[in-house]
Order: sequence, then C-alpha cells, then structure tokens
Amino acid sequence: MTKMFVNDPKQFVPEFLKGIALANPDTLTYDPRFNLIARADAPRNDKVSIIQGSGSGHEPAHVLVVGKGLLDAACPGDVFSAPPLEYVQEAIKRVASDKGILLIVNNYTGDRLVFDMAQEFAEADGMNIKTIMVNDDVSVQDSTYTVGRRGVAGNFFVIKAVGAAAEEGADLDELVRIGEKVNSVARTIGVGLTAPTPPARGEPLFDLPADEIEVGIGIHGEPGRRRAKIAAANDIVGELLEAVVADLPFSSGDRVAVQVNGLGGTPISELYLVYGIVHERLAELGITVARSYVGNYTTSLDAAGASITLVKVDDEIERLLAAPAEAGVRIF
Amino acid sequence: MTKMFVNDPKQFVPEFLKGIALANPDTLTYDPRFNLIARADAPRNDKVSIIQGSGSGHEPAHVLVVGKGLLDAACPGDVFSAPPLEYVQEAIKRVASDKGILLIVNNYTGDRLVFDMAQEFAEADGMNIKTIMVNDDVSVQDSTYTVGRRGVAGNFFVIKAVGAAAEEGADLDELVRIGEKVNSVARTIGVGLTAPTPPARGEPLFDLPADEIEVGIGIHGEPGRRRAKIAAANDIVGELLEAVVADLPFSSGDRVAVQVNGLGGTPISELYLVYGIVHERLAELGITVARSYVGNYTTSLDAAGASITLVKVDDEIERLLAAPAEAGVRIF
Amino acid sequence: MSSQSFAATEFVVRTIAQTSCDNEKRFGDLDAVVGDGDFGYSLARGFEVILADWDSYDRSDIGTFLQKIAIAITNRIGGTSGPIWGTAFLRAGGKLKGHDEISGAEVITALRAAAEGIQARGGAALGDKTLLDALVPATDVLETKLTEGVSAAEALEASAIAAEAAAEATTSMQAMRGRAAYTGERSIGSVDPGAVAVAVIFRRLSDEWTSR
Amino acid sequence: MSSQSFAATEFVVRTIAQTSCDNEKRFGDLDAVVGDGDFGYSLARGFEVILADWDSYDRSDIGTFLQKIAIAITNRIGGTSGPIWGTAFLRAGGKLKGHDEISGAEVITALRAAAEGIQARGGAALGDKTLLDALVPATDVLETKLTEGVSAAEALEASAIAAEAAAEATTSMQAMRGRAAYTGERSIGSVDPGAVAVAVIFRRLSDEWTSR
Ligand SMILES: Nc1ncnc2c1ncn2[C@@H]1O[C@H](COP(=O)(O)OP(=O)(O)O)[C@@H](O)[C@H]1O
Ligand SMILES: Nc1ncnc2c1ncn2[C@@H]1O[C@H](COP(=O)(O)OP(=O)(O)O)[C@@H](O)[C@H]1O
Ligand SMILES: [Mg+2]
Ligand SMILES: [Mg+2]
Ligand SMILES: [Mg+2]
Ligand SMILES: [Mg+2]
Repeated sequence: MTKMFVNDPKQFVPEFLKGIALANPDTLTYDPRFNLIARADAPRNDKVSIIQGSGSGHEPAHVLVVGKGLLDAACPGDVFSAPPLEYVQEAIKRVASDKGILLIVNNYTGDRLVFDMAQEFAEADGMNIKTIMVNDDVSVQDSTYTVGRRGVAGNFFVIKAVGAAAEEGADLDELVRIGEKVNSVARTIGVGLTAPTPPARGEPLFDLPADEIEVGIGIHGEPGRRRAKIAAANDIVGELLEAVVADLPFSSGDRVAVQVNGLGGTPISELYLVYGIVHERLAELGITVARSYVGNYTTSLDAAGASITLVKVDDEIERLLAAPAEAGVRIF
Repeated sequence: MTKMFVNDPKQFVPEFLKGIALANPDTLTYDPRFNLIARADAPRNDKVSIIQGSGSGHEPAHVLVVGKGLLDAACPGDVFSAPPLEYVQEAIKRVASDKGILLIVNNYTGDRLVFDMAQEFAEADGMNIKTIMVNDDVSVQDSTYTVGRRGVAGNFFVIKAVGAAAEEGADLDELVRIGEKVNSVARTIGVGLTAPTPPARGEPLFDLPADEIEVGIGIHGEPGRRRAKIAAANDIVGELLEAVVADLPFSSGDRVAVQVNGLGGTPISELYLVYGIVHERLAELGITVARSYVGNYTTSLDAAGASITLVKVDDEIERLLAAPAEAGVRIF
Repeated sequence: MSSQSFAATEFVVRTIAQTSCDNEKRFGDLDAVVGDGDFGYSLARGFEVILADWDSYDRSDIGTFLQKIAIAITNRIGGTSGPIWGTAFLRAGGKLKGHDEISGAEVITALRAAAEGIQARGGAALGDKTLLDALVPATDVLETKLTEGVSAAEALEASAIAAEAAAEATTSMQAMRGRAAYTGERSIGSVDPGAVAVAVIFRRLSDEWTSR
Repeated sequence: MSSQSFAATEFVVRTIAQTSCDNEKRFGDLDAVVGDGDFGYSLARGFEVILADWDSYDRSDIGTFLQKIAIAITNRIGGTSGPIWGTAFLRAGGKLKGHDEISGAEVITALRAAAEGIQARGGAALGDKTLLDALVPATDVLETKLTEGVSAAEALEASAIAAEAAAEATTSMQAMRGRAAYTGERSIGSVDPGAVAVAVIFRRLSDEWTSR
C-alpha cells in the first residue's frame, strides 16, 4: 500500500475534488462527472470565461486557482493526464459567455490534441473561442525538437494576468495579446530531488539514486537536461538561474516577477532559502525583483524539488499581477 | 549529503530567514543575530505586541505569520529547538509597546522554560507582559503526565484570533482572555506517514517502516499514541477525527473551524481528500463547518502526514477568524 | 448483426480492450522511462468502460459500432492517447459504415484510415517513435499476406511478428513527438510504449484468433 | 588567577565543552528515540562558542568565570537544555563568587547548587528520567569519596562509574518531564540523553584528570 492519504487510487482525483468543493461551498461548483470545478458566478456575459485543462497532480494548479480574477473553470484529467475530450467540452458548455471563451493550455501533446479538438467543435457551434499556449520551460532546447517547449510553472503568471484583465472587462483578442505577451517573457526551469509517486502506480515514477537530482525535470517527472550529483543549494540554484537568465535573456535594468515554486514535497523553509539565493544573484546582475512568489504553485504530486520562474514585467504586467484575486487556495 | 536545498546545515535557519526578509522588504525586518523577524511597523503603542517563539522547521509557523492582524515578531530557535533566552529578550526589546507584550508559547518544556525566564526579566524591567500557553494536542492523554499536552497546529487559531483583536485595540487582559478561550476549544491530532529529516542530522529522525504510520505524532516527530499499519484514508481520518471529537467533546449543533494541516511533505491534493472525509463525517455528527483551512500551516520539516484541528466557534471567535490579515506566507 | 465478420470485429475490439486492461502496469512502466507513466492507466481506464458497457454499443453495422467505441474511448482516455486512439477507431469505423461483412481488403483500408487519422491528429511521421512505428509495419505485412492468399490466422501471425520486431526497433529511434521528445537523445535506448502496446495487441489477436 | 583550582576549573569547563562538541551525533541519536533529536546539536552549538571564545571570559574569580560561561551558553543553547544547563552553571558559580581556590567540600556545594537550580528551573524530581538522575548519584559518590579522604582522581573515577551506572539505570524509568514524557510508557526502555551526557562528561573528566 502506498504511503499517502488515498482510498481507491482510481478515485483519488474525484475524492480530492470533492474536498475542494466542500471547502468552498459559496464560491465553487463541482460536477463530478467531468472533474469540473467552476466559479459559482460563471458564466458572466460581461466577462470572457477562462478555462485551464491539464492533468491532475499539480495542485493548487489549476483547480484551486479557479476564482475571482483567475480561472472560471478547470477540468483536470487523471493524475498527469490531459482531460478526455468530454470534460473539456462540458467545461466550455458550463461557462460559455457571450464575450467569449479563452483556453489556457500548457504545451504537451495530450493537452494540445484534446483542446484543439474541443476548440474545433466549439467553433462549429458558433462560439467565440481562442487558445493561449504556455511554453515557458527552458530545460528543453526546442531547436532539436518538433514539439516545442513544455508549459510549466509560468502558467501561473499567464492565468493571473489574463484573469485580472478579464475581470476588468478586456475582450478576447486583448486577453490573447496579454497572455501571449506574458508567456513570451516568462522562463522557468525545475529540479527534482525525488520522483513523484502517482497514487495509481504506488511507486515512484522513476529511480533517482539517493545522491542524484534531475536538473530540468518536467512537472510530470519527465527527464530534464541531465542527472547531477546532489550539491549545495548555492550550486544547484546557480545552475538553474543561469539557464533561465541566459534564455530570454534577462539583463541588467530589467524588473522581474520571481517565483520559487515547490514541487510538492519540499518544505517552504527550503523554498525561502532558495529564494534568498535567487534574490541576491539577481541583484548582482542588476535585475530588480518587482514581485516575489514563494510556495507550492504548480506541483508534481509529492516530488521534492523546486522550479524558478522569472517574468520580465512592464507596467501593464506588474499592474495585472498586483490586481486582487481570490481562489480556493487560500490561507485565512 | 542530504537531499534538500541546503548549504551549511548549521546555517539552514538563518539562510531561509534571509530569504523571507528579502521577499518581504516593505513589511518585515530581520535581525540575523537573533533569528528575529518583526513587522516593519512594530511596535505601535496603540496595540499590544504579540510574539511567538518556538523552534524552526514548522514554517509557515511562525516566522511567516508575522504581519498585520497576526504576530508582531517571531524569534525561532534552531530546527526543533526552543530559542535561546537572548533571542526572546531581543524580540521583546524590539517590539516593546506601551500597551503591553503578549507571548504565545506552545507547551513544550524548552519553550516554557525560556519564555518564563524572559518574562521574569521583562517584568523586572517594569514591562506589562503576559503569556498564553497553547496545548491543543489530544494525542497525549495528560492525566498520566506532569508536563501537560503539547501545543501543535491549534496555535494558528490562537494567533489569528488575538492578532485580530490586538489590531482592533484590545488590551492585554482582553487578549489573554480571548487566546485562552480559543485554546480551550481547540483540539488537534496528527498522523505521520514519514519521519522528518532535520538538515543538521541528514537522516530521518526515526525509522518508520514502509507500511507503518505514527498516529498522534508531534510536530517535532515525537512519538504519538501508537504505530499502526498504513490504511485507507477513510480509516486513518476516521480514527483521528474520533479522537478529536471525543476529547472536547464536540457535539451535534456545534459550529467549528476545521483545519487540515499538512506536515510539509504531503501534497495539498491529499489534504483536500482528507478534508472531504472530515467534512462529511462532521455533517453526519450534526457539526457544521463555519470556516475551513486546508494547507501547510504548522509543519514538521519534510514529513509526510497531516493533522486535523477542530475549534468550536462562537460569534466572537468566528468574527476574529474572519478578520483581514496579511503575512509573509501569501499566494498572490 | 450476427455475421461472421461482425463476430470477428467484436473479437478484435474486445481483445484490444482486454489487453489494455491486463497490461496496465506494464504499459505504465514503459511510459515511466522517458514519459510520465500514465499510458497504462489511461488506456485501462478507457477500455475498462468498453468491457463494462460491452452490450450497450450500437451494433447497427460494423462502422457504427467502431465509431461508438471511438466516442466512448475519446471521452474516457485522458492524455495523448484519448485523441490518438479515438481518432483511429473513428476513421476505421468511417470506412466500414453500413457494412455487415468485411473483406480482407476492407480490413486493410480500415487500418490505413486509422493510421492516417493518427498521423493527421498528432502530426507524427514514421520513425518519430510512436505507435505508428508498429501499426504501419504490421498493416503492411498483413496486406502482403492477405494478398498472397494465406489464411487469416497465418496472416495475423505474420503481422504480429512484424509488430513485435517493429516495436523492438523503436529502441534505437529518437522520439520526435509526444512527451518523450522532450528528453531528446535520452529517449534513445528504450522502446516506445505505444508501439509495444500495438505489438502486444497483435500478438494476443493472433494467439486467440483460432479459438475465438 | 593561575591557581591550582582555577586551572582545574578551566579543565572541567573545557572538558564539558569539548565532550559536548565531540558527541553531537551520539547525543542527537539518543534524543531521537523518544525526543526530537536536537539535544546533541543544541549542546554542541552552545559549547562550541565557549571553545571559540575561550580566552574572552572574565576570570576575575572562579564564580564569575562560571557565571560568564552560564550566560554564554544560555544565550546560545536552544531548547530545554539552554535554561537547564545555564541555570546549573549560574548557580554553581554563585557559590564560588570571589574564590580563587576551592576545597573538595566547596566543589560538592557547587554541584548541589547546580542540581537544585536544575530542579527549581525544570520542576523535575529524582526518578523523572532527566540528567538529574546521573548528576545527583555522581555527586553523592564524589562527596562520600572526598569525605573518606581519597585522592581527587580516585574520587572522580568512582563518581564516573556511578554516573555511568545511573545513566544506564534511566532505561527502566518512565519519563515524567521534558519532551520524552509525552510518550508515556513508550519512554521506558531507552536511556535518557541528558543523563548519558552527564555520564560521558564524568567519564572523560576522570580519564583525563591526571594528564590535564
Ligand atoms: N504526436 C503523436 N502522434 C502519435 N502518437 C503519439 C504522439 N505522441 C505520443 N504518441 C504515442 O502516445 C504514447 C504515449 O501516450 P500517453 O502516455 O497517453 O501520452 P502522454 O502521457 O504523453 O500524454 C507514446 O508512447 C506514443 O506511442
Ligand atoms: N524538566 C526538566 N528538568 C530537567 N531536565 C530536563 C527536563 N526536561 C528534559 N530534561 C533533560 O533534557 C534532555 C533533553 O534536552 P533537549 O533535547 O535540549 O530538550 P528538548 O529538545 O525537549 O527541548 C533530556 O534528556 C533530559 O535529561
Ligand atoms: Mg500523460
Ligand atoms: Mg528540542
Ligand atoms: Mg504518458
Ligand atoms: Mg531534544
């Protein structure tokens, strides 16, 4: 038996979704047939509705960021699997707004295929629907691959910015512009210290020896750039930050939003230790932190590890990131 | 080498505290000589200042709940160790307010002794200073022990309630009354699925076989009521909830605040699954959830596991819990 | 609706479903090497519904039957495999609409349509290290054998052997599509789970064909 | 300030500090059994400061020296041990204020004051499974031996043996104080870390006394 809180592993996702619904009775609705969590006040015809699909196992992404100024609905698939077509079609139906529908999709084949199909069907139904692809992971050098980069923790910033703009009444094209802009200046890389254990699998997804880490790991435990020996935090963070900074590139004078995201099994104390290193290195490079985020945002089940995201902000992005928001993931 | 983000293990606490300070430059101050995190606007002479000590390794408790409507200062010791006397004395000096000082102490010998000494010295200095002891853990049946119950996750509710009241201008006696009232109706029990690994130790604090759990574990990995075989979430949660409900006891018609607290290594998806079970069982008992909290509040480093806290609320407590608050641990 | 061909079609679909359910762990393990480990789980969750609701699918004709199966699995299988396998069944069914009987040539047409559907949906070419790299060679051999006029059993056995060899041969390919592609050269050295699934299915079809 | 007694006092303090630093892992492991595993870390972090700043402590007289040490460790040792060990040094120093020389009887007075201070601070009685259960028997034997008029070395060896036996004997006690008390009957069967630390210190004092 796996060491986790689970009953029937196949019911893991529906059971935790039920918990989320019970904990947020006034603000969220839940349709267990389609893993569908939606804002209780959606759809509003004065506002574009925003949907994120993706697999489960990344909580609080994305079911817990349904709320005011964020998503209108999320319809996750099983653990680490894009949702089946039906779920996406139901989500679209549930929050269909006269102002349009925006799909935010992390760039994975499964998600792309299913959201493409759903969009085609919705357009055939006469809906005003568009998609933003998120692909912020610098771990994978896309020149060698035909599938492009993966979408990882950067999706938080896309959601937060377009969510805020949608709340202000921006139209669908404007949201696409904003979302694509944020994605274009967001860069992330992760590192795995341990492998995630999917409930239905009951064992870690892969073997990571006691003294090795996976640099550039994906949020589904996909391999990254290289296996490395565990090293001091300063060295690990140095390598990650270099990869992120060099990619855009970020340079002296830039203002950035920084996220140190935990993969699920790493305590927040360690994440702040990482943040301290990131902050000081950025200062050395002349890069100013405009806003910081430290905690579990886009996780990989119980994996120990972290990712670092930098987003180059301008006045517009900074304003949208600072706008108020409310969601199922909350503290007080 | 331990698989975690750490440089010199002895510098683990100061390094993550530095990260917290760098991430909250406008609202927090940090004095590295005494592990001292304080509100930038403290002390305010129109408000009692509130200090929580305790060891490190429980983050976000307590350094990340320094902020508006919560604590004025926290001065944690090393991992799992009460702070040395000097740290507490400095914290008192740093936030000394004309309206008085309130110490919130979790009931452990180390914390008691050092805060007792600090209070004695402060009183000798003519300060108006009082202490609230938190002892919400039902795991330890106190009749057989002379040391009383442990203080665990229930401290969040004491801090939140007195923090809100202090912000409204309540005087020291009133805060003591409120804090003791909240503590008297708060009950918690935890379960450990894995043991925490202190950075300076580099290995788990104790051996927990792959198929065993520790029912009633303390937040420093102290043994609880019994070792049990890992079981379905429904069964584990059933046992925990029964222990908590029977202790006060909570009964039909009660309104409660519920916290499902992660010990650090358990993903929030599992915590919501646990919450779903708790919510439904309480409903069966005729107990209504007035407010729910799901996430990592009082952790035990990277231990997998959770605790369940119930607080019987009346109008006063409910109002204070709902009051606005801001702290280093935040999402947006 | 109780023709020879219909019974054979039901046998094929049922065997695909049963094989997918029986190999959940194996397919998942393969996907964990350079993927995310859910391939076995996804297929099994989709095809267990097919087995559970077996009698409920519209059997007006073979094409309709396959398309109902297509809709059911697309609605249930998450990840890449939902659209990919769903499209394959949908396109194969499209070629057999109105049919109560199917010839060997029509089987090949249906299989070609399935492969083309997969290609259109996912953009993969042969050699990109996907299930196509087993499905297409197996279809090729089946066509050759049926054209030669050997028995169905013999043709199926030849195509199963071809599928197995082709699946094994994906080991040396670098993944250019799907999640495995993110690992670049690190994807070389392990088999493609989708291709193995196709080979395992062909193997079982051949093994159980005569005793069906 | 360079009397025989002062040198002996310095030897004792330094040995306590060195022993605490050398046994960080061992004491931590003992504390992990029914405690929180930090006992070794806490002592070592406090006493390493004593070693590092060794020359800086006010040596006006033996009592003052011990009290400066007391303040330093109280300021550095976290957990229960900070107040407990700090109080012990503070109270022992209190009995030796102004002294440049100390008799055997005065050593016993100082040790009794330390034990009483620990008792007053932490509320533990003998038999509650704390460091008192090694410190008090060791002091008793030391007193008896010194009263009998044996050499300091001989008396110290006898008290080390007594401390070791007493520490071992805490195994069968149920913890009534400190974190271990939360485990109730589960605390029976393992030694008390604090008592072991006292025994290890007495052992080392005896072993190194003549060659100091
Ligand atoms: N673009 C594609 N076209 C066709 N088949 C693909 C494609 N991408 C992946 N596959 C097949 O799908 C299999 C993995 O399926 P699955 O685990 O469901 O995908 P994922 O978890 O990556 O969404 C691969 O082994 C491969 O055979
Ligand atoms: N109330 C007490 N009085 C005297 N000694 C105590 C008391 N409680 C604990 N101790 C001693 O302290 C030791 C543990 O010290 P330490 O690990 O620093 O405490 P903790 O981590 O529980 O705060 C115990 O082994 C015991 O000898
Ligand atoms: Mg997947
Ligand atoms: Mg301690
Ligand atoms: Mg997969
Ligand atoms: Mg201890």
